[in-house]
Amino acid sequence: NILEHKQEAKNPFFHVVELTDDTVDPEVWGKNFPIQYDDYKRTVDQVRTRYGGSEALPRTPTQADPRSIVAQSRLEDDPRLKIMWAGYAFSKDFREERGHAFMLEDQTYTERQQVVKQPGTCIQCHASVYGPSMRLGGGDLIKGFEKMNAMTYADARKEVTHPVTCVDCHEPKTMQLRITRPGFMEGMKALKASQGVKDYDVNKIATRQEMRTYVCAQCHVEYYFKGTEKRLVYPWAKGLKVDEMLAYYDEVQHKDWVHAESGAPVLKAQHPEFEMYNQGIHARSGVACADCHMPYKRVGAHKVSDHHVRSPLMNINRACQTCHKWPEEELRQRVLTIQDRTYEMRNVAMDALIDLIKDIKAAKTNGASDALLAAPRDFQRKAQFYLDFVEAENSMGFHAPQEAARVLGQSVNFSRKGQVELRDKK
Amino acid sequence: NILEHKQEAKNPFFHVVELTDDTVDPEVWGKNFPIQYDDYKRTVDQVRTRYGGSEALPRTPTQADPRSIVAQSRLEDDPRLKIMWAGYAFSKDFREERGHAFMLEDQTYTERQQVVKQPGTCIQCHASVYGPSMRLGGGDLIKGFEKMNAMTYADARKEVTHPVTCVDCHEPKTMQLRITRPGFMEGMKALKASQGVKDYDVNKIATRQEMRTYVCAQCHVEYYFKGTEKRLVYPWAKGLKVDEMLAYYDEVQHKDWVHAESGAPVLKAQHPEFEMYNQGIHARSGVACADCHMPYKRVGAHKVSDHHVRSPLMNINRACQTCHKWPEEELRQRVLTIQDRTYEMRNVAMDALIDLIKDIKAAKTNGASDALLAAPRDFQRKAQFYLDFVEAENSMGFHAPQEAARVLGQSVNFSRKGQVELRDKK
Amino acid sequence: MKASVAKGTLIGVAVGVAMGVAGYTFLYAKGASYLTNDPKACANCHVMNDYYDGWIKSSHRSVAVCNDCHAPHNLAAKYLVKADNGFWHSLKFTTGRYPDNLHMRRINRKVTEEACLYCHQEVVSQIAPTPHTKENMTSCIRCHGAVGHPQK
Ligand code: HEC
Ligand code: HEC
Ligand code: HEC
Ligand code: HEC
Ligand code: HEC
Ligand code: HEC
Ligand code: HEC
Ligand code: HEC
Ligand code: HEC
Ligand code: HEC
Ligand code: HEC
Ligand code: HEC
Ligand code: HEC
Ligand code: HEC
Ligand SMILES: [Ca+2]
Ligand SMILES: [Ca+2]
Repeated sequence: NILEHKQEAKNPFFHVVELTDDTVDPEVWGKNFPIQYDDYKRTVDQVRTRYGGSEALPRTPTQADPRSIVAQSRLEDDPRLKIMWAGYAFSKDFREERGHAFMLEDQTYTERQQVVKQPGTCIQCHASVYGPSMRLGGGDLIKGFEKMNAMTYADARKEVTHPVTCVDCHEPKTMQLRITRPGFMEGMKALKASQGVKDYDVNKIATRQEMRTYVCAQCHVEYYFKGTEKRLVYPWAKGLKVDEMLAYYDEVQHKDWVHAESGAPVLKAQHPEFEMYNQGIHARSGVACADCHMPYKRVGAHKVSDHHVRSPLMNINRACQTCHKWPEEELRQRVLTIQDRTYEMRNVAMDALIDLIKDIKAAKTNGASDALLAAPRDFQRKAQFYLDFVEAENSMGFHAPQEAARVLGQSVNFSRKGQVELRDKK
Repeated sequence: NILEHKQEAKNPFFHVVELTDDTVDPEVWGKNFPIQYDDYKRTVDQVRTRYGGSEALPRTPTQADPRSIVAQSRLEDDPRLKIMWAGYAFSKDFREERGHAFMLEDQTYTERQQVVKQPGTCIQCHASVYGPSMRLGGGDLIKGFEKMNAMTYADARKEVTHPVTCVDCHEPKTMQLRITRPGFMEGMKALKASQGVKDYDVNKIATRQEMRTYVCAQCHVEYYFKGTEKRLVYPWAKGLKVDEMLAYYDEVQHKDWVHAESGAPVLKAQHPEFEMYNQGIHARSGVACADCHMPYKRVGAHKVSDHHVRSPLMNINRACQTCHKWPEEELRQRVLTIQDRTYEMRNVAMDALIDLIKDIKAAKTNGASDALLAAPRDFQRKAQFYLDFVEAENSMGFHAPQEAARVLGQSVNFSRKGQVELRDKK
Repeated sequence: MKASVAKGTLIGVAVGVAMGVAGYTFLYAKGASYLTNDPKACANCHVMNDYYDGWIKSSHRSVAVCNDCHAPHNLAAKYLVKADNGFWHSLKFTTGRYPDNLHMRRINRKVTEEACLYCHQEVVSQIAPTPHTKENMTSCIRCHGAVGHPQK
């Protein structure tokens, strides 16, 4: 009622406890910021949209995997993915991603852990690692980061207790946003250097609006493990476009694995939300991840950022209608129109890639030499990275509709040219 | 200040002369509407943008072609177009389009007229035909339309005197917009019927805002000449998307010509601005052609529609900035980003198509049977129509960025699959 | 028959209660502001603050107040619409049942469109409304939605 409205307006926060960098437990932060904490906890909700959200599938817990609920398997939705990833852990288990609350357990128990020994590096994006890193590094974040990368996943796992929490995004005294992930600091530094900006320090230079995107870009990005020390690196030294990242991987001659059926040295793209978003009109217009995924909401008399991070399609009035006057249903249809178009091309590109893989495999079994297969295999490497760049990106093209379609068109061209090449060589 | 406005504002229109359906000469209309007439005359200006506008190239007039200035040749810009159109008049002469003032002479003197006898149908979109049609039909527009279609171009040409003028878009008493082209009336009727709307009559039912697009869509659309009577038909009976128009052409088994090098029964897409625009976000948002190509301008005490119809990039402030508060240069860059992406894919699709045509030609000369070539030729028909749909559309993708990229991606797939098919058949 | 009577009384009660609550708000939140022309009065509701802040920076701050665009320019209608808005907004404000991002109801959209014409009819006399069909008039808001307060 109004009387309260007027009061609340005066004191948005309650200062109950002292918060420090060592305060990992979000419940403690919640004493000062009950609204944000309550929303934060709601990331356990599982609701499905046409291409996003997630479905809550019950399963019988096992020794190896005590989870009683998981998200739907993407491999079952589209078995072609198993062929694309043949010989790589992803062909064993790959699920639709769900809310932040699950990030630590989903990483701990994915079957991908059982088929390969994963490094401690993995932990960077699936747990609150700021405190643990500082501890390990004796106050030196980078040292702690390097130590954790060098561990086995099992050992690193013992160092952490929570999924991403308040302390990973907020400076406890001022509540200002901050970057806590060395991988992102170094990635941005390399990117800016390629644009002629020296010694870029994100925590010093980034604007508040940029930070509303960067805190997310600490994890929602393409990455690889560099060298034997398994350093977490974001491949941005030549730029953020798929073409530029592939050029980088080609230059450093990186491959994620050798394809089991074709023998091609291939790459796995992973959740390049930040990179794709950067090619879109919203990024260009200064719209941040948080504007759509953590929109302001009115609580009593003041506005807070909705810490229930989720699909904006479940929250269109707050997420979109601040800027777009169209009715909710119309806005939903606009998103679906973009996503359906992307999905159509994604399937065209997928069929083309599978055809190429089958052809190379056949040629191989018929004794084609590596020399002869070199070119077709490079076409597969290209086609596969371009396709996966959109497939692994989680907005089904919405973050940059035309760019997503361009990338898929290029992928089709690479796959089909590979097939032609193969036939002409013979 | 407002008061002054009130003074100046007494009677906006000067009613100097009576205007009727027979008043073809725009100069007479200009007596009542001097501002619109002055702007209308300025469509003779030729300025080039990266992908639009046009360049004024001097030439020495000849008997056959008295024009002393023409627009740049698209065939010289990209010789691959000659291969795509081999055996069709377009491979002889195809230029960048320019302002409305030139439409009649450019059509009269294009070399395309010299290589083929063109029908009177052509005149529909290049001259003020409303008066002449009514005359020929004795007051029956449709009859006049049919008579003119049946004539030779030379005879029809004698019936007309001006490029599109006031009377083609305006009802002379009220100045209300109106549709004067039977081809569009019938096309819309077929389209609406496919959506379950019976007996759609555009002049009765269309809203004013729709008319601000429809008057342009009388001509800026894909078309073909139906049957021996050469009736002007817009292929919309299944819908406005490229897939739906191809399905229509396949059903009625229409081909524009048989490709000279490959022998494929192919189609020529032509300026599908209206169809492409309809797949875009602006159409979806109720933005009309006239909003961008005839933006309002303040002249003295009044706002008028800028009748200098041209590229909005020459008029960004009025054409875009009322809806988009970004700086002019930023808006230009947004357009160019979209267009450059489209152009990149357009070239990928063009190379793929040329490769396919060369392959089919080679197979043919090596004695491949028509039976064997049937499938590859159908791939060419598809690939070529999809590519040309974007190539012939004049916004280089801006009217519907993601759709343009999707269509080009599909085109690439058709061309390359045709090549594979060909190799497997052998 | 019975049903509709019951329904009738229900609505009656509902409205009664609403009136009570809204009436209380109306006074407390200086709801009477709906009857003044002072923009600050509109801003009495924090809900309206964004718009007030926007208006302060808008091209119209010195030439038009909220009511110039959001209330009809003929007295009778003016107070009708204001009472209507005053009532609904007060009620919704109290119950808190309104979206974070507001949308003008159709009747208010019409009021605003006509407000534009009230002041600008000469400038736009050639373009709208077309002499013959008033309902076919061009929407001003379509292009000038931000004149009163930059769209947040
Ligand atoms: C203009 C609004 C907007 C912006 C800005 C935006 N997104 Fe999104 N995002 C969306 C929409 C819409 C979807 C599709 C949701 C769906 O399909 O249910 C989406 C999907 C996602 C998904 C998958 C969500 C799911 O439910 O599976 C992730 C993850 C994501 N975005 C992360 C980001 C990140 C990180 C950024 C910034 C780099 C960002 N987004 C910027 C609107 C936005
Ligand atoms: C520390 C790493 C990290 C940070 C920082 C991070 N995310 Fe995530 N995000 C993840 C992981 C991991 C998942 C998948 C969790 C799972 O599936 O178990 C995820 C899932 C999501 C989803 C999918 C939810 C669903 O229902 O499918 C969205 C949307 C999302 N994140 C958006 C954001 C936004 C917006 C930000 C910044 C405000 C952000 N994330 C910051 C790691 C992170
Ligand atoms: C650079 C940040 C980052 C690193 C490093 C990272 N992840 Fe993730 N992970 C994410 C994000 C963001 C998501 C949610 C988006 C998605 O699933 O595409 C995610 C989702 C997941 C999921 C749930 C969806 C799925 O794939 O089934 C699993 C399981 C997972 N990661 C396991 C791992 C493992 C194992 C490693 C180490 C080999 C790892 N992650 C390393 C950021 C990261
Ligand atoms: C994945 C990143 C992320 C995590 C984790 C996170 N926040 Fe935030 N938080 C944000 C962003 C983004 C904003 C908006 C900041 C801005 O606009 O400057 C924000 C804003 C806030 C604010 C300022 C008021 C508001 O709502 O805008 C408070 C208080 C806050 N968060 C508390 C918390 C608490 C408590 C937790 C843990 C329960 C938490 N945050 C976890 C990203 C995060
Ligand atoms: C903070 C402002 C802001 C928010 C929030 C926002 N948008 Fe946008 N949106 C823009 C701007 C700016 C543009 C570019 C066009 C323009 O300049 O008006 C745009 C463009 C678009 C377009 C057309 C471009 C394209 O990719 O086709 C769509 C569709 C769209 N937005 C949908 C959404 C949806 C859905 C959401 C919520 C999930 C959303 N927007 C949230 C500001 C925003
Ligand atoms: C939202 C604004 C907008 C709308 C609506 C729009 N156009 Fe365009 N149009 C453009 C832009 C921008 C270009 C690119 C101009 C350039 O490249 O110089 C363009 C290009 C064109 C061209 C080529 C112009 C040249 O200079 O060569 C034609 C012809 C055209 N449009 C016709 C139409 C028609 C017909 C419609 C309606 C069916 C339409 N346009 C709707 C903005 C628009
Ligand atoms: C009667 C047929 C017809 C109508 C109606 C028509 N156009 Fe055109 N338009 C043409 C022709 C023909 C050309 C090419 C003239 C030439 O190249 O000689 C053209 C050229 C153009 C160009 C290119 C100018 C340049 O500099 O390249 C634009 C832009 C354009 N039209 C927009 C429109 C718009 C907007 C409308 C409606 C307000 C419209 N047209 C109505 C037939 C028409
Ligand atoms: C359905 C309407 C329509 C019909 C019918 C039509 N045109 Fe056009 N024509 C246009 C439009 C619109 C343009 C401008 C856009 C463009 O050039 O793509 C144009 C441009 C042209 C141009 C200038 C650009 C170029 O291609 O060199 C020539 C010449 C031309 N037409 C000749 C013809 C001839 C010859 C015919 C009959 C075979 C014909 N037109 C039939 C609408 C039409
Ligand atoms: C290719 C189509 C086309 C042609 C040719 C054309 N107009 Fe228009 N005219 C329009 C459109 C579109 C409008 C906007 C009408 C509306 O918004 O309802 C318009 C509006 C007008 C108006 C109303 C005031 C205004 O400026 O909006 C007048 C007067 C006018 N035209 C006069 C003329 C005259 C005189 C000529 C010939 C010299 C002419 N028009 C030729 C399309 C055309
Ligand atoms: C009458 C209003 C209006 C006019 C005029 C207009 N636009 Fe838009 N534009 C929109 C709307 C509405 C959207 C969709 C996003 C949204 O809802 O804000 C949009 C979206 C866009 C987008 C993002 C979508 C995409 O395709 O990437 C760009 C870029 C854009 N407009 C550029 C322009 C340019 C350039 C012009 C002038 C040639 C122009 N617009 C004229 C209303 C308009
Ligand atoms: C008692 C608090 C309060 C005051 C005082 C107030 N408003 Fe509002 N207003 C609201 C609320 C709450 C809404 C949202 C109603 C909804 O969306 O259902 C609203 C919505 C509106 C709307 C759009 C919704 C609609 O019904 O079309 C307009 C326009 C508006 N107010 C204008 C004004 C003006 C002008 C004034 C001052 C004369 C004013 N308001 C004073 C609370 C208030
Ligand atoms: C109470 C009178 C009044 C009302 C109501 C009004 N205006 Fe104005 N408007 C003015 C005055 C006075 C000016 C500044 C002097 C001038 O240039 O006309 C102005 C300036 C403008 C301008 C030019 C400056 C700018 O912001 O670009 C536009 C456009 C405009 N008005 C549109 C509108 C629209 C649309 C509406 C309705 C939503 C509206 N006006 C309502 C009085 C009014
Ligand atoms: C399709 C977009 C569009 C629509 C619809 C529109 N306007 Fe405008 N308006 C413009 C443009 C563009 C200008 C700038 C003209 C110039 O700068 O010469 C403008 C300018 C104005 C101005 C300022 C004139 C001056 O320079 O003083 C006023 C006042 C105005 N419009 C009022 C209106 C009113 C009232 C309506 C509704 C009847 C309306 N407009 C409808 C696009 C539009
Ligand atoms: C010059 C005209 C003008 C003035 C002055 C004006 N507004 Fe508005 N207002 C508009 C227009 C136009 C819209 C519709 C915006 C849209 O839908 O794009 C609007 C919409 C609104 C809305 C509904 C939310 C929405 O965007 O639909 C509210 C609330 C509102 N105005 C409040 C106010 C308040 C409070 C004031 C005074 C501080 C004010 N307005 C002054 C023209 C004006
Ligand atoms: Ca998900
Ligand atoms: Ca041109």
